[in-house]
Amino acid sequence: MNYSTREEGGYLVLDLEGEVDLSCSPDARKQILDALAKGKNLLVDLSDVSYIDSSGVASLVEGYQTAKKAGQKFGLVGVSEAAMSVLKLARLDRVFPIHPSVEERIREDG
Amino acid sequence: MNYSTREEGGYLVLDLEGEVDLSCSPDARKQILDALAKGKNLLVDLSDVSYIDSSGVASLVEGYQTAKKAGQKFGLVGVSEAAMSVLKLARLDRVFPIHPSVEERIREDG
Amino acid sequence: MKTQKLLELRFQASADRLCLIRPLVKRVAEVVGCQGDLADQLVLAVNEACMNVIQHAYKGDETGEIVLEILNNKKKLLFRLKDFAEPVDLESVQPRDLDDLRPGGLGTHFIREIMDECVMGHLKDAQGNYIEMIKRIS
Amino acid sequence: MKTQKLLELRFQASADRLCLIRPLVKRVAEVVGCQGDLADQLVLAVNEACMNVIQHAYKGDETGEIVLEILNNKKKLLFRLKDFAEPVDLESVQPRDLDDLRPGGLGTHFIREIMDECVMGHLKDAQGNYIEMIKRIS
Ligand SMILES: Nc1ncnc2c1ncn2[C@@H]1O[C@H](COP(=O)(O)OP(=O)(O)O)[C@@H](O)[C@H]1O
Ligand SMILES: Nc1ncnc2c1ncn2[C@@H]1O[C@H](COP(=O)(O)OP(=O)(O)O)[C@@H](O)[C@H]1O
Repeated sequence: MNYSTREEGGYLVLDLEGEVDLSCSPDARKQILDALAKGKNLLVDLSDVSYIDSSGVASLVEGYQTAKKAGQKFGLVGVSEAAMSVLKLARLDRVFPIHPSVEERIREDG
Repeated sequence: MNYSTREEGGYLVLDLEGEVDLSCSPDARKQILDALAKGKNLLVDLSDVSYIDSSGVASLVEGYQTAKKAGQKFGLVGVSEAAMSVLKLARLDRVFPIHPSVEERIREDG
Repeated sequence: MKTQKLLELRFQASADRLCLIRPLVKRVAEVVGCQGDLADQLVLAVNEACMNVIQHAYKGDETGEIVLEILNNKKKLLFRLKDFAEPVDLESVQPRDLDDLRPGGLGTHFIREIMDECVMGHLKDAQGNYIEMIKRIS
Repeated sequence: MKTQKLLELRFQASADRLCLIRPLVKRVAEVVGCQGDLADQLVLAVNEACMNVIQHAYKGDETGEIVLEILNNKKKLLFRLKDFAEPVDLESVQPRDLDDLRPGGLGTHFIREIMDECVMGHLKDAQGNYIEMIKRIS
């Protein structure tokens, strides 16, 4: 897994790339929780995620819940097919706010 | 491995597709030798070959030598990168007549 | 067609082995006729079972050994995972209620959703546990 | 980094197992830093060594078992292939002269071209043979 971050329209966007599995999900979790601890609104871009397992999904759930409690915005954008089919298996595709792109999310925020 | 044949400009063209390894190279060999036994001029199209091992290469060598003895034409066309790098390792890239396509081979035959 | 063992893999209970095993499981799935999404799901299920052994059976002890046997016949594909850790409490292996949103508790759910049969037990001839996961092939 | 065993594979000496093993070898190669063409070459070399065991050590007896161990450290990647066939005449394992064009005789040439070191021998603790192939990682 590789990751990078960028700022866009009031969000910190965390780009995850490659395979998000048990060997690197603690890393992904740290990136997510660190960003939220800094008070950022966070979008996680999953467009280049070729594989994600339950430990990666757990990091996203933790991010979602942490943001909710703190009153920060959180969401997923550009979810790849591979990631989406795992989210669907977990019935999380209707729990997370999911948008095709950062732009769409910002547009919907209004 | 899958294969199919077609006739083009006086040649029988044998299209090999996928992985040509020990589990199917006897099949490839049979197709090649059968075509030559029928007196055909033969081109083997390797554009969709994703992998070829020494047993697959051996079938090509046997075809080349059989054709030569019988005075029939033989050659490779559209050799994929994967196949070409194996032919190079075997120093066969300068032994086999190789052309980018059936059309080019026919043009060069004149 | 009789049941045959396609292959057996042995590796340490370490998360960095998982990425090596996934492409093999995917190819096995494809070769026996599970294409596309189904092949990916089988990869996920086997991966989750390995993760559970790493995290719960061996509790993070990376010196533990995992054995993955893959068998098939015309009708099914069988993944048998063995560990040599202390016998686990089989009753405790339960997915979380999906409506009770919390991080974790998804692995066993994935396995049960994806596989047609799934049995866990204790090894008979050694200390350890096994999980057998069967996918019917149509 | 000490030498570690990445994994061990066991499978029958049958040609239809080869396609299952290639994606695993490719991923191992990539993970230790061999990209693109080099990863493909390592796949070819390991495949050729397995073919030789199937064809020459076990002489087509598909009940024979092959063990592939993959080890690495910071400097090299080691593939060790073991069979339990009759001890082979090590002197006879020779590539053909490449200028003497004939079908066959390329496998050992591929292995020697691709690998940095290659040693064959007889097993000490059982009947059988091994081949160790080492690729230095830069
Ligand atoms: N192989 C195993 N050995 C021991 N306990 C297990 C094993 N697999 C699952 N469990 C138990 O079942 C629970 C649920 O597992 P799972 O659904 O995979 O979620 P998670 O691993 O995230 O907790 C685990 O928390 C653990 O207590
Ligand atoms: N694992 C092996 N066991 C026994 N003999 C072998 C083995 N590998 C290679 N050989 C011998 O070396 C020869 C050359 O092998 P190789 O270059 O792979 O070409 P081929 O397999 O096409 O003959 C073989 O014909 C065989 O006699």
